[in-house]
Amino acid sequence: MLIKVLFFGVLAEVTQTSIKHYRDVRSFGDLRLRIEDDYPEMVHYNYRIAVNNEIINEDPVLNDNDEVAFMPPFTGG
Amino acid sequence: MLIKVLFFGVLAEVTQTSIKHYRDVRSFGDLRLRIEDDYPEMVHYNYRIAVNNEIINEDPVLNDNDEVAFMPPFTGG
Amino acid sequence: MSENILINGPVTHSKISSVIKSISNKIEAGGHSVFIGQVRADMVGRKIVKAIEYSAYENMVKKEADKITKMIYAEFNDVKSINILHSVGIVKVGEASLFVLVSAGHRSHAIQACSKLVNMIKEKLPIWKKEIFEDNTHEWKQDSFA
Amino acid sequence: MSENILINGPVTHSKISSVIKSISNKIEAGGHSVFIGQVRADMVGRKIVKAIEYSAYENMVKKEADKITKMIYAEFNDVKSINILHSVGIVKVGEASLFVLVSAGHRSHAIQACSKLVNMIKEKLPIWKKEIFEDNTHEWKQDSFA
Repeated sequence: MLIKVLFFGVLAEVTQTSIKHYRDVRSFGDLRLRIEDDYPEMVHYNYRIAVNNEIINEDPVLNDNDEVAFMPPFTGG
Repeated sequence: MLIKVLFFGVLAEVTQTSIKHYRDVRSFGDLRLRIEDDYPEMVHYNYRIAVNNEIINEDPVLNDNDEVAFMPPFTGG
Repeated sequence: MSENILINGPVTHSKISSVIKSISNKIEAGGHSVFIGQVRADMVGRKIVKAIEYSAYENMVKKEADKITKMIYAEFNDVKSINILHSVGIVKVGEASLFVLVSAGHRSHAIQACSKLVNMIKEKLPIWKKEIFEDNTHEWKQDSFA
Repeated sequence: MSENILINGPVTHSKISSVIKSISNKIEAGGHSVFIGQVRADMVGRKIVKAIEYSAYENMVKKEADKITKMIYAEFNDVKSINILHSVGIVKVGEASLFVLVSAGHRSHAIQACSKLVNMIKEKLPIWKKEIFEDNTHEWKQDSFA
């Protein structure tokens, strides 16, 4: 699967990027491991996942071309 | 005692006046009787009394030159 | 707060704007809660309200407004400033008759204090409204004492 | 509400004024409750905040804002209209980053609905703030999940 990954808030600073594409992703677990491999600091942060703009509380089932967002706690207002 | 009487809201309409002076007032009870004599409709209305800008919940003790306000329920805002 | 809160006629947009412009000077404030009361095109029986005429016991309004703002400052020590404007005289449908602004360090205090203040204004200020209908008859609002 | 609530830079006084001007068209509304969130000159340790930089997941903000406004309309059937503006990008101390206006038939509904909406905006909208200090260092606000 091709997965578009978005990083927000402090995570965009940790990864030094806000958008990154991962190819041949097998599952969300696989995606997370590859991200943590690329950015080991990620494990220290608290975040939620949204897939295609919807928050998913368990490990999501991914489909080709999904957009997966890594979101620290919201601090708007 | 000389007492300055103010009528507000619907009471100013009932009495057709907003300020009236009463001379030789002996007590609040005396004042009220004289007002009800002048404006018999007053007895049908619900009101509170303020003496010199302070609400008084019992029959007030009046002094010469006091300002006594007859106030229907407040409906500001 | 020693200035008079009563103004003749409606609380206009330009008055509201000029008060709201002043909030940027309050750099220690994080939240501003505003309430605007407006004359509604109410139906009373078969009649439609076209305006409200407000009258007030002006000296007592000043005294009571002073008391209630002091109570709010005492209860909410995070509140930085309070502004109140209330109309006397004619206010037409769609025009504002009440403007309240409470600025505080934190949002929850601004919101709670403003809500409480609006209720106290309605309960404590000696102000009366007369509804004027489209056929030019009128009726005094007859709320009972709280 | 299909329009975007996000605007670049501060929510200016002229934007606020133009929204507030529109309330007089709502003749069935009796109360308008407004909340304005402003950047505060906070001390964080020994540093003083001079600005906040907001970033947002824009598509999701639209979707979530739509959901929460629908929830407010469903819970408060007296609410007539809702306006929300939120900054992205740099907002300096004393400038506003959030504007919320809820108009309702009656004051208590306007006030309750606005208060609830402000809380939902903070909880539900994917927006992040970075505090920028006077020495140009910065720090991400680290609230935890509600």
